[in-house]
This record gives sequence, C-alpha cells and structure tokens, in this order.
Amino acid sequence: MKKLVNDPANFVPEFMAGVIAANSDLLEAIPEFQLIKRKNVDASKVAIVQGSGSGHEPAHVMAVGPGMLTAACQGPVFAAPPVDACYETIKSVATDAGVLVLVNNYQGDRMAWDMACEMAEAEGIRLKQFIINDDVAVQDSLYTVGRRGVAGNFFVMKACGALAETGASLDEVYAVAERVNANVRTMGLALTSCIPPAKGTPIFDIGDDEMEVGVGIHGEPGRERTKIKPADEITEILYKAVQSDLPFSSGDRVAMMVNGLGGTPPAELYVIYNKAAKLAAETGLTIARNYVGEYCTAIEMAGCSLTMLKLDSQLEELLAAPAQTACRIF
Amino acid sequence: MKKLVNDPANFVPEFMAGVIAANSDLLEAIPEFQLIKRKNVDASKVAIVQGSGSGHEPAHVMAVGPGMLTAACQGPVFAAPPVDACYETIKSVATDAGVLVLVNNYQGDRMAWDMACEMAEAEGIRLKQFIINDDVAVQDSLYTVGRRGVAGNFFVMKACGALAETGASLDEVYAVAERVNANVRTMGLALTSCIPPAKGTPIFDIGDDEMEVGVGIHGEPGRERTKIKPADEITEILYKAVQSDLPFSSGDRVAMMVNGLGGTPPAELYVIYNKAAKLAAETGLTIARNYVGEYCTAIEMAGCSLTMLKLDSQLEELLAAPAQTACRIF
Amino acid sequence: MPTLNVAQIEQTLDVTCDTVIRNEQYFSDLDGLAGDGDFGTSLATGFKVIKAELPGMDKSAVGAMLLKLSMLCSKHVGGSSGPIWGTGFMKAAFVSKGLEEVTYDQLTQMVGAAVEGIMARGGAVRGDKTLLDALIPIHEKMQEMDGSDLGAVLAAVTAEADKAIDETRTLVAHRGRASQVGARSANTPDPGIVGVATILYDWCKHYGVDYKPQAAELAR
Amino acid sequence: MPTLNVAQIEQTLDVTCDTVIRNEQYFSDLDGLAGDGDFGTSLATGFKVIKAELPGMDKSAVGAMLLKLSMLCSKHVGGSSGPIWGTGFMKAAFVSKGLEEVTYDQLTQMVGAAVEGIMARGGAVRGDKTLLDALIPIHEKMQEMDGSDLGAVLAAVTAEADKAIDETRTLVAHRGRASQVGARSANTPDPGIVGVATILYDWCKHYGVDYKPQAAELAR
Ligand SMILES: Nc1ncnc2c1ncn2[C@@H]1O[C@H](COP(=O)(O)OP(=O)(O)O)[C@@H](O)[C@H]1O
Ligand SMILES: Nc1ncnc2c1ncn2[C@@H]1O[C@H](COP(=O)(O)OP(=O)(O)O)[C@@H](O)[C@H]1O
Ligand SMILES: [Mg+2]
Ligand SMILES: [Mg+2]
Ligand SMILES: [Mg+2]
Ligand SMILES: [Mg+2]
Repeated sequence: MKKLVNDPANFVPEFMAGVIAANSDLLEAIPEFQLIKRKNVDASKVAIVQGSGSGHEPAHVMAVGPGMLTAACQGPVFAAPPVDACYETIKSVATDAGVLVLVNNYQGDRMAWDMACEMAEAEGIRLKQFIINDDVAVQDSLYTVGRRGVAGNFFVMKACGALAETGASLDEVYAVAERVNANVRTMGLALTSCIPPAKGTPIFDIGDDEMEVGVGIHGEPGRERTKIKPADEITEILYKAVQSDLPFSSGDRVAMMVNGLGGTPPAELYVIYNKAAKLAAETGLTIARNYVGEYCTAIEMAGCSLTMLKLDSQLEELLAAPAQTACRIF
Repeated sequence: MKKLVNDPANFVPEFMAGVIAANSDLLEAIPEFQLIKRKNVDASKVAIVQGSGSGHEPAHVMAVGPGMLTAACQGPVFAAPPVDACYETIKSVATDAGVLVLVNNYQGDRMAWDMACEMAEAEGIRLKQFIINDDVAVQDSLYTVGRRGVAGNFFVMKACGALAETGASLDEVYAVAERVNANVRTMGLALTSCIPPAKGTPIFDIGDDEMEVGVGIHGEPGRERTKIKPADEITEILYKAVQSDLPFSSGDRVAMMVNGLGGTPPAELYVIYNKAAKLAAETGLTIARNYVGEYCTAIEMAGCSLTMLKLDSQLEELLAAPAQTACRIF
Repeated sequence: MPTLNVAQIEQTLDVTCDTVIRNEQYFSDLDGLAGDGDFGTSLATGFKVIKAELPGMDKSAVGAMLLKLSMLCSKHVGGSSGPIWGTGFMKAAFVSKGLEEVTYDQLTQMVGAAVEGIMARGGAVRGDKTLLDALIPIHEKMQEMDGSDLGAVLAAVTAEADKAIDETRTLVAHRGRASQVGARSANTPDPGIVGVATILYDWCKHYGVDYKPQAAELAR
Repeated sequence: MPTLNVAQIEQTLDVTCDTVIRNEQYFSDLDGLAGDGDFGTSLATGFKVIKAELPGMDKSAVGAMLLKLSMLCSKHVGGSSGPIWGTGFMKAAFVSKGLEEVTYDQLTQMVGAAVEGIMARGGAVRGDKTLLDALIPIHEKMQEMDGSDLGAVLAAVTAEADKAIDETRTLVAHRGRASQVGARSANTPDPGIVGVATILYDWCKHYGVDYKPQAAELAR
C-alpha cells in the first residue's frame, strides 16, 4: 500500500493531530470525538457544524475556521462519524443564536446526525439541520435516498459561514444554505480507484484504459464506465451534466470549481478549467469566481469534479467575504 | 496513461491558458514563450523572474503575483525552458530597479539562463542571477554540478518578492536570496513514479513495496531505494537529513514545509507534519510558520518533501508579508 | 420451554464478535462492489471494543447489557451501521429491560422491536435490499415456530438469511449508499444481509446445529 | 580532395532529423535511467521544427544555415540539450560563415569549434560522461585522418562514438542531471553519447558505409 501511514487505525487521529499542530492559533481539538473546533466561539453568532467520513480533506475538519465551519467531526475513512461524536460536536459550539447542522446526503451521515440532533434538542439546544445534495450523477427517484452531497458542500459552508459572521439569525443562515444548495450542481470523474488505509486495497477495480463517469467521492460507481477520453471531451461530459441539470443559462453569473480528487496534480486541473471556461462562455455564462484545486478529495483518487453555482448578488458577496481555515498557501 | 490531457504536446500551453483564464485580473501571458507575468509591473521596484521545466505546479508560473515572482516561463515537462523564452521573460519585466533571476540548480536551467542573461545584459538590462540549491539528498562534491534546487525555492521567492515590494534595491533583494538559500534545506521521498505526458510511461520503475529516499523532483534517483516504511520512520529519515545538514539546533526559530509531490492527498501530509513537528520540538526548534500542501510537485508522484528554513527576524517578517498568486483557496 | 439467560446471550454475542472481526476484510470487499467498502471495518472497529468490554459489562439484566452494546455501537461504529445496529440493540434492550432471562416469545418480540426501530431509523422497507430483507423474514419465521427446539429455530432463521442473499442479489438497492448508484447495485450481494447470515451460520457451527449453506457467500 | 556543399550538409541534417524524431521514446527512456527522461522529447521537439523549416532556410552559405539551426535549438529545444546543441551549431556556424562549401579541414575545425563551445557553456571535460566523450575523440580522429575518403572518415568517427558508449558506461557522471544522483549513474549509458552515435550510424546506413555496431544501444 503506497501511503504515508503508520498503523492505519491511527490514520485519522494522527492527521488531525497534524492539522491542530499546524494551526494551534486558530483551532483546537477534542480528540476523543475526532472533533475540531474554532477557538473563541462567539456565543452571539450562529454556529455551523458538519461531520462526515474522513478521506475528503480539506473537507470537512479542515474547513473549520472564521467565516467557515465552527466545528466538525470526522468518522473513520469513508464512514460517517459515530452518533456520539456528532452529538458532542453540536454541544461543543452550541450558541445562543443556535446551531446549523450541515449534512451531506448519505444515509449513514443522516442517521447519525438525526440521532445526534434529537439528543441535542432534548437538551434544549436550538438547531436546524440542512441536507446538501449537489451530485447530478445520481439519477434521482422516489426509490433512493437521493443525490449525494459532494464538492458543492464547499459553497454551502462558505456562504453560511460568511453570513453567520455578520450576526444573521439561524433562519437567515438556513435560508442561504437552501439557496446555495438549490443552485449548485456537481459531477465527478475518476481515472483511478483509491485505497482506504484500513482496507489496504483499492475500493474498486478499473482498467488501465478506463474511467468512471459520475463517480462518488467514496468510489461509488457512477453513471458509466468508459474508455479514457481526452481532457476536453471529459470536460464536455462533466460540463453538460452540470449545466443542463439546473439548468444554467445565458446571462447567469456563476462560481465554477474544478476540484481535484486527491491524486491529480494541479496542472491537469487547469487543463480542465481551461476547457470548462470556454464551454461556459459558449453558454453565455459569466464566471464571477473560480476555484481550482483540492476541496473535496477521495483519498488519492486520480480525477476531478466540476461544480457550478448560480450566483445572486448576496451569494457573490458572501463568497468574496474573508475566511480562514487550516488550508493556507502563505 | 491515466491523465487529464489532450494532445500531450499541448499540455503546457493548455494548463497555462487555464491559469490565465482563472486569474485574468492578476496575470497575463505571452503564449509564444510560455511566459506568465504580473499585470502592471512597477518600474521602480526590483523584478523577480524564474523559469524551469513544467510539472512542478504551482511552481513556477503559478508563483507569479504581487509579493512573489514578477514573471516566469515554463519549459516542457521536466525540461528547462528554451533560451529565448528565458531572455523574453527578463525583457518583459525589466525595470529600472533591475531584475533578479532566480535559477534552480540544474544544468539545463543554468545554461539557458546564462545565455539569456548574457543577451539581456548586452542590451543594457540590469540584472543579477542567483542559484538555489537546497536539496540535501545530493551528496555534493567537486565533480558534480552541485545540489538541486527543490521546494526551498518557495522561501527564496517569497522572501525576495516581499522585500522587492518594499522598494529595496537589487543588491538588497539578492542578499536576501543568499540568506534564505544558505539557511534552507530540503529532502524528498517518493512512493511512486510519475508519467510525463509526452513520454506516456513512468519515468522510473519502483516496486509495489518500495520507496525512493532522496528522490529528485524529476524522478531522479535519490540516496537509496528501500522497502516502504511507516510514516513516522519516513519522517525521521527526512527530518534527520534536513536537520543535521545545516545544522538546525536548539533555540532556532524555523519555517517548516511538508510539500506534497502531486499524488499524495492532504491528510497524509498532515500525518508527516504531525511527526515532524514532534521531532522539531525534541531538537528544541520553534516552528514559527508552517506550510503543508503542494508547493513543488513532480507531476502526480506520490510522496513528499520536508523543508526547513532557519529564520531571523527579517525573514520572519518577509514570510508573513501578504502575497497573492494563482493559487487561492477562497 | 427453554429460556435464555444473560450468560447465554453474552456467549452468543462473544461468538458474534469473533465472526465480525474475522470477516472485516471480506465484508468490506463486498461493500466495495456497489458501496464504499467500509462495512467490514466499521462493524469490526465496534465489535473489537464490544469483545473487550463484554466481560466487564453490567449483567444485571439482558436489557442492561444490550443497552451498553447499543451505546458502544453509537460510539465506535461509523457509517450507516452505527445507527442501524445501535438502534437495533437499543430497541431489543427496551423489550428486555430488567429481565435476567428471556422467554422465546420475548426473544421474538426483541427481534421485532429491532426490526421496527431500524425501519423507522433509516426508512427502509422489505425489498429495499438491506439487512432488513434478512431480519424481517427471520422475525416472521420466529413468530411461526413455537421455540421448543432452539436448535431448530436457529437452523430455520439461518436458512431465511441465507435465502435472502440470493433472493435480493438481482435487486437494485433502494436504501443506503448502494441506492445512489442506480442499476449498478444489481447482481451484487448486499453486505448487510451477508453479515447477518454469516453471524447466524457461525452460531450454528458454535452450537453444533447442522446447516448446509446455499448462497456462495456463506458456502465459501 | 572532396568538399561538402550546402545541399550535401542539408541532406545530412535531414537524415539527422529523421533519426532524432524516430528515437524520441528510446532516447527519453535512456535518460530515465539516471536522468529525468526528457532527452528524447526535448531533442525531437526541436528537430521536428528543423525538419519542417530546413527546405525554406537561408542556403547562401553553410554558416547561415547552421546559425538558423542554432537559433531553432535555442527556441525549441528545452532542457540542457537546447543550450548544448544550440551552442555547438552556433560555433560551427561561425567557422563556416559565408562558405558555400567546406573542405575537410574546415569541417574538422567546425567540429573542434563546437566541442570548445560546448565545453565552455557547460563546464564539462572529457570523462565527465557527457556527449563530449564522443565528440572529443571524433574531433581527434578527424585531425588524424586526411579526409581523402569521406566514407572511411564516417566509419572511423562512428566507431569512436560507438566505443564511447561502452567506455563511459561504468563511469559516474560529473555533469548534467545525472551527476546529481552520485554513484547511481554508473552502469547506465549516457543518452547524449548514444544520441551522437545513433546519428552517425544512421549516416553510415544512409550513405552506404559499412559499419558493424558494437555497443548494445547501437546494435538493437
Ligand atoms: N436504511 C437502511 N436500513 C437498514 N439497513 C441499511 C440501510 N442502509 C444501509 N443498510 C445496510 O447497511 C449496509 C451498509 O453498511 P455501511 O457500509 O456501514 O453503510 P454506509 O453506506 O454508510 O457505508 C448495507 O449493506 C445494508 O444492509
Ligand atoms: N555540461 C554538459 N556538457 C555537455 N553535455 C552535457 C552536459 N550536461 C549534460 N550533457 C548531455 O546532455 C544529455 C542530457 O540532455 P537533456 O536530457 O536534454 O538534459 P537535462 O539534464 O537538462 O534533462 C546528457 O546525456 C549529456 O550527454
Ligand atoms: Mg460508509
Ligand atoms: Mg530535463
Ligand atoms: Mg459502506
Ligand atoms: Mg534529461
């Protein structure tokens, strides 16, 4: 297994310890619950929490900081956090203004957060739960748990985090989560599989000349398996799936994200962005903000996802507001 | 070949077009010379340029921006830029205050920049050249071209860029480059090989259970090939090589960088940082600033490098100064 | 009529721990086919703790022990399995609250309560291709039988779980992560059903109950 | 005494383009052994442009054509090879400036000037395991011979380059990227030397000069 790990059982606590060691001015941990929270939580502002499986870094614990999440907990790699970790996360930052619980739409996460929310509400904590489901790869129907929450999650966290900083009410922050989620769409693509450290082997097999279109961020199968195509054709597939779904149409101002899944180097993401920006121009979209890099990974999977968010003036302001997390360049 | 590419011959121009498309407010390109430069160059300030092979993104063209490089050109993947691209890079930003040419110590880069500098000086452009060589993996001797320039390059660019913004003279900026380079050391490690798009096959072969200690950022062989070790032991190897070389000693304030080589996901880099921070504490070092992420990659190689820079108060200020490049989070 | 006391149930749980721990890799591999490959690890992580804490648990009543088990699942089992198995044990614990031993009817009620709890928790119904497709027929079979021969009951419920593997194999999952991959979950076994069947089959072996497995995942 | 005119040299260069383009992958693979695997691509990128521009080049003199070649190397060949080959062609161009044809002695001087230029550019000396270990003995051999039989000269210089592959194989490189890997460059052939030898051997084949290659890299 080609990984920088010690005992796989310690992978999550160790990387979280690294995140805290590197950001001790900003963040603190409650290791027992694999929980990272902001220092100095302001009780007058809405707190925003999230928690999901590990392996998606910088989502989710690395998205904690001023203007983003107030706290987050991590489960094992690709598995929802245990119920009591979710509960402690809510409790650790519960403010007078209330807590917004952002849950990506996976049954495991939802059940854990449902139980945690019930427990927290029973103790008188004021909260609202919101479910994020931006993955257009899932062909939704009455008979599934619906679309997955993937990289679009970043925009929900960013907008809610920025609004909460202004002292907005829980209802107002919740309304922004709703608006972002209603206007954001994502589609992913994998060139390779990935290896959860505890499993030690790839999560799925894929041929040397194959790619998985619409892959999930846990390696869940997507819409189809095809031969690898040139980057421009890949971009067209992703763009069309995303663009047509909302749909995004001429005159729209959008935020565009090309998200690396972990094993794809920066230059390749810009090859995708280059084509996606052209396609957006052809549709008549204006890319008001862009994001190229790793925001929601699937361990070391090679591949990318494309996300578009339709903007209004409030969302544009919220995205532009300053924020700070464990991810830094300088 | 599991890559997001079109015709490999267009890989570099296409990703550079993507970088420009994503940063058109900040940067502009001269595509003929695979050159990216800042918009609105201030003629009263020292300009800082660099140029090297592609495949190391965000180094080097993505390090252009206020407080960092003024311009940079890219060669093909892993090959120094042609002489005339280097020459045009100098010319495109030549200021009254002069140009500092930062060259990573590879013979190809050095020869190309030597020729370009001669040509530019012949035209009356004021410049100084500085060679960066932070890679402790190279066992230096009279009979080699010396140590390679690797991730430590980031600190030279950052410190010089920050000082140049203050209006410092060419000699002063050159002196800071010297001081950073004299105090910075790096050692890298690869778990996998990498595939230059034009080559289409891995640059070296490595067993499923092997790692290459001291690897170069072009896949050059390192000090030794061994069985894969746990992350903590890997960190000890890298740390000892770096720490003992300067040496860094008790009481020193340092900047520490854990740099991903392209194929290693963020969480693993924090596992390394977690251990490296402990080792630094044992040595009595204070980590005044830390950097965990991708700064100088080797395409999609899995692995990392560890860099330490011994700080003085001026360097600490320069690292803390604001800067902006094509790499952003928000 | 035979009854089951705390010590007997503890013994069964201990066998269950061994089964889950031994099959960590296999269960995860099954989950990798249409899911995310963590089922085995999630479950095993929790059952390693359960195995270690079982000897020292509160044994004053069946319910007390099962409640502790439920809490350990909430604390140490990630993924969907934490809430599902935690809820199941919790509901069974409520039925057996304060009882030092349980009758066959009470046992059947415990399974029924667990089934209902899991259905309420995750919204799945029969045919959604989840472990409920094993647990629901198991509960029905227990209601049919009179429980005078616990070995016969064990063989019969193992057969129900075994059958469920093959009967649901071609189905498309409607719940859980596997449901989000659409038609591609067809022709893969559901790891939760295989998990339940494997536990029961191991009970058969442990208690010397003769059972011939049918599904490939059991007869390996 | 035979001389070489612009058209004859153009022809030789055209053959060289084909050789370099055909061996792109092979030369890069050799460079991957102790270097960074770009030698073939760097060279081929430039020689593709040279191949295309050769017909339309200024043919007023040997020097004019070679100067253009040198500029194309500076513009289109990345890596160390750009400055090295660019410098070599430039120095040879200076010697042949204004000459519509060159004598054997002038040809020898051109090679000598290229060798000196490359040494000055990269600081390498004989034995550093670079293409100079082929070019220097080639130049010496040309000085020894009288040039009355150009075919014999070609066979003799090809033999020098061929020998250089094996004679330097066990050496540790002292220049270029390969020097930075220390002892690990030993027992790998130098790609630059193999490149020079391959070009010369292809000239032999093109001009019908009989030559039996010795080194494994030529006799493949
Ligand atoms: N809503 C549900 N109700 C009951 N069982 C479910 C439900 N969703 C999933 N399961 C069971 O859980 C198993 C998967 O568990 P696990 O891998 O821990 O969940 P996750 O999908 O969160 O990774 C499935 O094989 C299925 O039997
Ligand atoms: N200083 C030098 N002088 C002459 N030839 C050199 C020198 N350094 C390298 N070479 C030649 O160049 C070849 C490598 O070329 P190339 O791969 O383009 O360079 P790089 O090392 O920049 O990748 C070597 O095989 C060697 O023959
Ligand atoms: Mg899971
Ligand atoms: Mg090179
Ligand atoms: Mg699962
Ligand atoms: Mg090379």
